[in-house]
Amino acid sequence: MEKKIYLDNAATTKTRPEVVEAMLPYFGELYGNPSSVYEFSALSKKALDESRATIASALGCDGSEIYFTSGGTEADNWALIATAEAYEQKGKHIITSKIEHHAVLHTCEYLEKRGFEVTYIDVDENGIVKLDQLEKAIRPTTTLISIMFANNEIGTIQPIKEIGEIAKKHNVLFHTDAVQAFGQLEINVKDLGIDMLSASAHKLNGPKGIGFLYIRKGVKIRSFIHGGAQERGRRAGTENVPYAVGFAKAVEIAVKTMKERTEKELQLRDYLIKRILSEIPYTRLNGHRTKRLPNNANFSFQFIEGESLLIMLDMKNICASSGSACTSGSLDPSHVLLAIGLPHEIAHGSLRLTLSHENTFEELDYTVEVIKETVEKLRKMSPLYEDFVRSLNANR
Amino acid sequence: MEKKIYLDNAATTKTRPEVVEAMLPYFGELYGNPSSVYEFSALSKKALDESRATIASALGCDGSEIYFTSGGTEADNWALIATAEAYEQKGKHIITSKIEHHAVLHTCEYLEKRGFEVTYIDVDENGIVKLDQLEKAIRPTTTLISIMFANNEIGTIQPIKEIGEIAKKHNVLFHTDAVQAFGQLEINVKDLGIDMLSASAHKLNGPKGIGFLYIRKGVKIRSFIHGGAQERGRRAGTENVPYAVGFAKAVEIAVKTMKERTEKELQLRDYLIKRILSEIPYTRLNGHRTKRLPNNANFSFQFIEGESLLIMLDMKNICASSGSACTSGSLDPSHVLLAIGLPHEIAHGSLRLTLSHENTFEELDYTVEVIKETVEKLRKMSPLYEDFVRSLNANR
Amino acid sequence: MYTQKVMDHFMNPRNMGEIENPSCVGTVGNAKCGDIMRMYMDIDENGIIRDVKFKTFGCGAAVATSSMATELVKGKTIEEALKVTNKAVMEALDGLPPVKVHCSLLAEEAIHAALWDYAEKHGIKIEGLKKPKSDIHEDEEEMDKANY
Amino acid sequence: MYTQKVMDHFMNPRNMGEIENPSCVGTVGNAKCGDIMRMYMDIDENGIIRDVKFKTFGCGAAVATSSMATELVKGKTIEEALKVTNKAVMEALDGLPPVKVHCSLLAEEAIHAALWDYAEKHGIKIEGLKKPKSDIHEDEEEMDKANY
Ligand SMILES: Cc1ncc(COP(=O)(O)O)c(C=O)c1O
Ligand SMILES: Cc1ncc(COP(=O)(O)O)c(C=O)c1O
Repeated sequence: MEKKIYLDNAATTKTRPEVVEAMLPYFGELYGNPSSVYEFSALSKKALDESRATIASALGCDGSEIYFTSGGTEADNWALIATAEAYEQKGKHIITSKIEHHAVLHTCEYLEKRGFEVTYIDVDENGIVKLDQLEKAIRPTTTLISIMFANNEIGTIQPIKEIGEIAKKHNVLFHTDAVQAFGQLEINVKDLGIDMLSASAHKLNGPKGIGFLYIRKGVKIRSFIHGGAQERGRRAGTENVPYAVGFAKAVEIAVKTMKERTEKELQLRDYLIKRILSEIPYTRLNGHRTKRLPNNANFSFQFIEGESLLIMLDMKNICASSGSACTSGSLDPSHVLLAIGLPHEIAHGSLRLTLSHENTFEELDYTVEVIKETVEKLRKMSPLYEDFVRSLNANR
Repeated sequence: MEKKIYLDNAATTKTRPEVVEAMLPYFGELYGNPSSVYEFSALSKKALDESRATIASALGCDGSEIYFTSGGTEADNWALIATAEAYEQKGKHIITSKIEHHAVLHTCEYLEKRGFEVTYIDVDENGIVKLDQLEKAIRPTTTLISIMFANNEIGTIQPIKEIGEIAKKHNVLFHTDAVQAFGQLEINVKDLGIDMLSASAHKLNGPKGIGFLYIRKGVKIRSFIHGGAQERGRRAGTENVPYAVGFAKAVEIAVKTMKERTEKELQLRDYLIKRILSEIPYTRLNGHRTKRLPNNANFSFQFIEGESLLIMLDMKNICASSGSACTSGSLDPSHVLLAIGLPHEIAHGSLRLTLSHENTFEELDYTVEVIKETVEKLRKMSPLYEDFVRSLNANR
Repeated sequence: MYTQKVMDHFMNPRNMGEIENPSCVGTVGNAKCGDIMRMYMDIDENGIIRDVKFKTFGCGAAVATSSMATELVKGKTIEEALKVTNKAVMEALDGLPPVKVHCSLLAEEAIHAALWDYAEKHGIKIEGLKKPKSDIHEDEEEMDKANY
Repeated sequence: MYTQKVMDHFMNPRNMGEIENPSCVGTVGNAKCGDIMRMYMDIDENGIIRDVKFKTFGCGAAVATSSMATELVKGKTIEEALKVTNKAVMEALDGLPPVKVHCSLLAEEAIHAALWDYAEKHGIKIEGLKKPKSDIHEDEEEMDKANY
């Protein structure tokens, strides 16, 4: 089996050929700087604004509310830091959750060093933010609630509308990191009461290195990257026109195919979950059974460690992840799995499989067989499993 | 004459076909996230690190000292903000010049709002930073000197080595914005005593939306964009692998062709300057006559306003600029031209022509004729010229 | 960035030039902001603007609005000319980019300045005419201001 | 990310398993850090390690270093085994990524833990052997620490 089976679509996705196609002219012939005065540059500016409009229509907002960034991470940094700074007069308190992406959590830590206060809300065993705790955490000095739309590791989808209502009721701004949700779920920022939203193109078959921050008209945050007057004075730096065009094309296709695509993913996902849970003992599914991204499956296999599992899968041409890609290599188990209450040794044995509509049932069959064999092999090597079996026998 | 004559290479350049070629595989087949564990991703990681090494070798530094960013602006923001924060214990004073790009100046203004102090050093009539003033401005609390390598409007090249020596002597870090210089001039960061350097791909026929910050090993600044552990923990966000590869290809070609290319540009530039100055009265060249970028020419035509000149040139298919692209549309005359001592009404009448080696003498001949006619036409419309002619006649 | 009408008036300005021995002249704007407009008028004994000419130092919009303003006042009475607002100039040009709206204000002001000169020279008072400011500042969008 | 040798020892670990009635057993590491190594030894009356087996819960490097450590001590005397350092394990594996260096320390520690158990069981003192820590923490690079 030489063909690789890519089951890590939450880490990144392949850029669609149509997207590459759409970008090409803006490297070659239409290379004008959108900020220049002459007509040649107006073509770049037009492409940029049309891209903005396409993306806006996917969210039910106006093009003027979309600000391109270099990715989801920058959008998260911007939302948090600029809001904290802009509303400092009101107060220095921010609320987020324990299961946010590092782009939010490490930015919160940075703000804490600068004297801001952050409350990290707990989640339940399925990874859903505790709304009562959230509401109680709001103080007169709270300026921002930042809760992700859907989690990148366990796929749990948050009650965004309810959070939006709580935020509105208490007159606090609401930012959501929708990097994993955008393109997978329908999102209408107005209906959901979202003031700011982060997204990233490479999670939906667009290029790596472009994202956006939606900022509702009326939210008075400043720029995070200072300089020229690009992006209506809010995000400096020569605009990445080709990627903006590619991002818009990816969004256009994602919206058009969403229903069909996610239905296929759901079938694949549920098939995979069912087989793994029924065929491999001492295994749990992490995250909510139904309120989860259509393409996410996350398992913990007791007694084994995730990286060794990953490498063995890799030797069988299966690309998977044990957490968010950017934390691999670190020794701490996933903060998300700890937050849903897993003990360390179980958290260490987690595997994330994130599908695309291009995966097949055959691929999943092969994958399940490989996982079964590999888990068995690793358990045989595990002193934890040895202890467990001994204790079972002793109790008999 | 339908073919356009592009004389705005300081605003942005065309992405070279070889660069596009080099990037393509990293959209299509080699889309793995460099931070993932499996072998497929190692190909992306390898491409990223090789790109880093190529760029490093152009600067005489090590690959591990190059950190990719979303462009020159982000690199400037990073250098200034993170240095200010990291060395806050030592002091809160920064030194820069009056002719920096807005990416530096607006970042300084942001830092001033946060309680940092900034000294803006004057330049002489040619745009060269006053070294004695610079050295005198250094205080025990000074943490950073940020002076650009070469100016984007008037092309003046700064005495970087001398500034590096002053910085070192006083134990202050030295950052230089080399966005315009990199690819046009030979730069060896070690020889020049540079601690940090910003650059951007789209100024040297690479893509728009990627740059880097060189950070000398030992400079302890933190990340500016917080999140995952990418770029050795210093710049979070999924890496833009295609653009990194494209940037490296652009640098490779720029280095290889530098001598030949800039010699051609110099000839074109000097021909242009000579004709304009000798054929159009009441005209001055802005910036230093020889210590200037090989592709930069900047003129002030008395009695006329820059934007109207630009638009009329555009109607004749000539793409030019009246200052930095990102400030067009603003009403203030260029801060650079004011800093070299031009009165407002003359600063308003400036024209920047920035060449590439692909321009021809024929193009320049045509351009000079068009400028001549247009300046004449606009002067006929100008009340300032009318007053001037009256005063001439009155004094006769 | 500009409408076709603006481009037309910029590239082929109407009534550009001077009037020898004009009835009045008004100059507004300043070189610091990059816009200066001068308007010459020839007004007959019935208060009708027989001829009008302009000279402008400024951007494309500044030239176009001056040109359009001269068209709108030519042949009009002083009273009618006073009613030519910056809105009217903009509309006649099919609109201006937001950052260029001040140019139309400057054009309106140039008309007023010429008429003020006329009133002063003839020692009369023109109903509804205030002493024009020589300098019109940009009416920046609130948002933009917040960012810099 | 791993050398071929590491991959080989990970995919085909040597001496993996248990020893029935071993002379001694040592277990080091903890589940919190994600690495646990257990080493069984069969030591004869001359103090020669006749057999050695391991079980490891941990990453690829943890498995490979345990495997290599068993190879390096098998057939050696206790004194010789004590001289098997983490450096030796790493070199035998053609190196480890910086973040994985702690695994080799754990492997060294596992040898010590087994020998400590031997010493305790036999009531002897082994020259140069200190009570092993059960837990080896990561030796983070200075740079990384500075950033988070
Ligand atoms: C001197 C200088 N610094 C910084 C920048 C900003 O670079 P970028 O557009 O890549 O953000 C530019 C160009 O726009 C520049 O000319
Ligand atoms: C939930 C979430 N937020 C933020 C990010 C960061 O996005 P980017 O890699 O585009 O910076 C990611 C993915 O890496 C993510 O999954």
